[in-house]
Amino acid sequence: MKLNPDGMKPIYVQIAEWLEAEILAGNIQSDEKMYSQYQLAEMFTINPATAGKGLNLLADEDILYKKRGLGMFVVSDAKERILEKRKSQVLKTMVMELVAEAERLDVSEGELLEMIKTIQKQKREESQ
Amino acid sequence: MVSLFFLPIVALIIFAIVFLTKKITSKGFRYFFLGYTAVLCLAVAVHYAIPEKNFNSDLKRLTYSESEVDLNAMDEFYDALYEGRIADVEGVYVKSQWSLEVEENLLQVVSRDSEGIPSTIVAERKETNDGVIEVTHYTTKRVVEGFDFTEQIQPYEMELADGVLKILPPEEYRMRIVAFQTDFEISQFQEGDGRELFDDMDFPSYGFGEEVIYMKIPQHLQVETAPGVYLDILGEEE
Amino acid sequence: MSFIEVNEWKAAKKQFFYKLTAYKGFFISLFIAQFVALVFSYGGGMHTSISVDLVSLTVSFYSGDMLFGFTLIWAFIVAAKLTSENYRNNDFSFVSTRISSNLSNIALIATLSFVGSVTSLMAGVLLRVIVYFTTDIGMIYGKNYLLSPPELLTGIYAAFLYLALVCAAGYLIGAVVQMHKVLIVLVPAVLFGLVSYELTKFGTIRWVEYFTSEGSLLMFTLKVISAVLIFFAGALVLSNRLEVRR
Amino acid sequence: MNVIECSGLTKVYGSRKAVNDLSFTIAENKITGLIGRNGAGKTTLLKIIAGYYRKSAGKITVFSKNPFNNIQVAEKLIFVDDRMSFPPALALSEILSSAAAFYPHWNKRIADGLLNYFQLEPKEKHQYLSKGMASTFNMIIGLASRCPLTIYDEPTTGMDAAVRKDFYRALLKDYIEQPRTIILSSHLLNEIEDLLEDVLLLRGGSKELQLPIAELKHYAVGLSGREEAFAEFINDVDILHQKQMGNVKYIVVRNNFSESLQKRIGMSGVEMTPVATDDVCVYLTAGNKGGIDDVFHRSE
Repeated sequence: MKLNPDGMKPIYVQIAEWLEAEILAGNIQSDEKMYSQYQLAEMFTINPATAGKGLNLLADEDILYKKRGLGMFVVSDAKERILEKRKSQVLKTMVMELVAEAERLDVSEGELLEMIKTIQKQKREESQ
Repeated sequence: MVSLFFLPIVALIIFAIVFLTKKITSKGFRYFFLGYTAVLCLAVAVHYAIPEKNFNSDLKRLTYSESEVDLNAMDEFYDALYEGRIADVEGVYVKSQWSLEVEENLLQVVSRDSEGIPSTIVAERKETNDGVIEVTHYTTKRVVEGFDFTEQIQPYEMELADGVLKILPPEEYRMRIVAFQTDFEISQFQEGDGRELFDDMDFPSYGFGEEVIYMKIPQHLQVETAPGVYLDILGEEE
Repeated sequence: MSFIEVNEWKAAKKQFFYKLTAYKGFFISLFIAQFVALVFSYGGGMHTSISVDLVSLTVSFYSGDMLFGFTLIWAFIVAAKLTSENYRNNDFSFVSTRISSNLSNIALIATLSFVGSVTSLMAGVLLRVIVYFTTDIGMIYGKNYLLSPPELLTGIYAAFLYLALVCAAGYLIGAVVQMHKVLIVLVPAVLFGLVSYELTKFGTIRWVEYFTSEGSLLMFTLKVISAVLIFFAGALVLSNRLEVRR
Repeated sequence: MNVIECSGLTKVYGSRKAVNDLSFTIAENKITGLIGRNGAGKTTLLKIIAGYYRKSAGKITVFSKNPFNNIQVAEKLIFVDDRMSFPPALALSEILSSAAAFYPHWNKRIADGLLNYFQLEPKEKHQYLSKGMASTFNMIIGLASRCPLTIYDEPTTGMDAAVRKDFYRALLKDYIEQPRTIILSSHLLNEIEDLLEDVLLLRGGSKELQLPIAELKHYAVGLSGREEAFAEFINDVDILHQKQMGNVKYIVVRNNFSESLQKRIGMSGVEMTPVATDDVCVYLTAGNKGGIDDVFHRSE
């Protein structure tokens, strides 16, 4: 992964998201030790404090837990929590934007729901 | 006593040079530094290995007390000369003597062509007409800048033929010496010595010395001189 | 001196050893200057001829004056150079304060004066040895030829003091000149004016004679040391106000 | 513990105030970016910190001491810029071994390794190096000295992009190995942004802001839409930058909108976008709100 310094997201958020992706992909298993802030700092050439902030973000969301003197570890239900979080937060903001855009374009609620259903159907057919 | 005082200074200098060489981190520069100081140290060693007796003792300069007699002789020289007692003055030496026979009645005194005679010529008439000219070259010490050249100066040559007396002065005695001036940072702390090499003596700094060619001539001999040759006959001043 | 901290002495010591190698050019230029002076002294010895009656005496004089003169000029230039902006900035690339920078310069100047005095006197001896081996020994007038060890050491000692004096003067003048661009022209002009005034009015430069006419080694030492202290203190005060590395 | 504390710091040159009433602190073992335009007073400030310049007024302490001409401060810091000067007689390797004598934490392994990596000839003389090479060499000294306070003033002057990248990485790795207080000055933020923990932004010799880099991302927000649509939201906010694009106006304002207000803005058809930190700095240090465009507007 390459960090995008010009991107609109702060680096520590990008770090947190990258770590989530690592967990989702199974590269780091439950109860396994997470990268330290210094490892992350080195991997991405970023300030260790920034890396630490990314880790803390995940700790605050109970995806990581601290073992005194040993570092951060992945909680056992990390994957579920990440998925849950993305559902509740990421999807929600997306929907909000979607609704706002629909209003601007004068798309009624019914039409919008119809569009969503059509796309879901298309996707299902493609994957079959 | 003196050496005891200077020994620690010498030790300090040696120590300092060794210390500096050690502290120099650049290799090339260290060799350069060492090389230069080594040459200089060698020079000092050689310098002190030169025995003092190697130096020409003829180049010893006279001191005032050594030349007192000679200076007195200088003072008295002309008085004694014209009073006819030059031979009796202490400090006046006979450099050479000639006895010449002349048959003619007229003597011409000449030198080399177009050359004068540097010294005074004085003649004294004898009581007799024996046809013999007795010539004596009297001189005091010849000292220039304190160096005694009396011995080095060659004698005059005299040739008498057909009534012509040729007086030939010797070649100029040339000497070159090499002298060192003490560095001013040393002489500043010495008793007024060494800096002005020849300004240190009480005698005429330039040099001194008188000489005369003294002739005793037969009573009736007539004397003529060539231009540039001056001859005084005692009692016959013009 | 209580206003200098222990750490400052330590830094100065490090800087001194740094400068010893970093400014090796100073030593090399000294040796070259002395070599040139040696060649001039040997080749261009002063000759005087005296011709009296039947004697002609030619005296060739040699002396170490040019060696020491060159060394003095070198010392002045080197000391003044040390105060220039480039040299000061060199100090401040690494740990330094103005005081440690000055202290290490003074130590360097003392070392240079020491090396300059020892080598210039010894080069004078080298000149004597060269003359000895290249001249008919019968012609060498022995009186001043042999430099006795006490004479040599007195010379080294006095030369060291002279060099320290000239260095301190150069260092102070350099420090003054650094204060403002105008002074680069002004200071030499004033000095030149002073010298010519002294020469026309008194026929000598009194503040030079103050040192050169002192016949007592002890008094000379005291005079030089006090002058050197005053010069260095002045330079220290001036440079302590300077901002470095513009 | 704070390594640098200063309050009301002022440096006057003639009638110009190069540093003007500056107050800030820098905590231990952080990498701080000192950002500002040319002439913002970055170098003057850093040289006061390094003890080279005397302050005109105010108070400054570095390691709890006034830095000017202070050996105890000088021992703990190194100041690296492209005007570092070394005796011309010394070869690069000699400069390094000399530097080692001055710094108790000197890391010879890193010094030699970097010299080799950047293909600097040990026998070369410093004054014959190209600008970029000299900067690289100075940077090596700054890294290897491992001083508790390391100041880099525009360290990458003349370096090409690849070397700059290596430099930042070397700086970071060495910092991880041996954490220390580092100040990195630059007129550009984007290249060094990732390395920094804090940013100190100067403008005209004064402090514009001092923030952790993460907060700088949230510091400002860009709004675009029809002017009348967001007129109601921007009555009492600082406008940092504005630009007219056809009927659409883009303005950058300080981001102190409440969550609910943000939602209302979103609903009103005004597009809200984050602003890159680099741009934030440019806007904050710009002479006027309209940027270069203003000059042309006025002349119309």
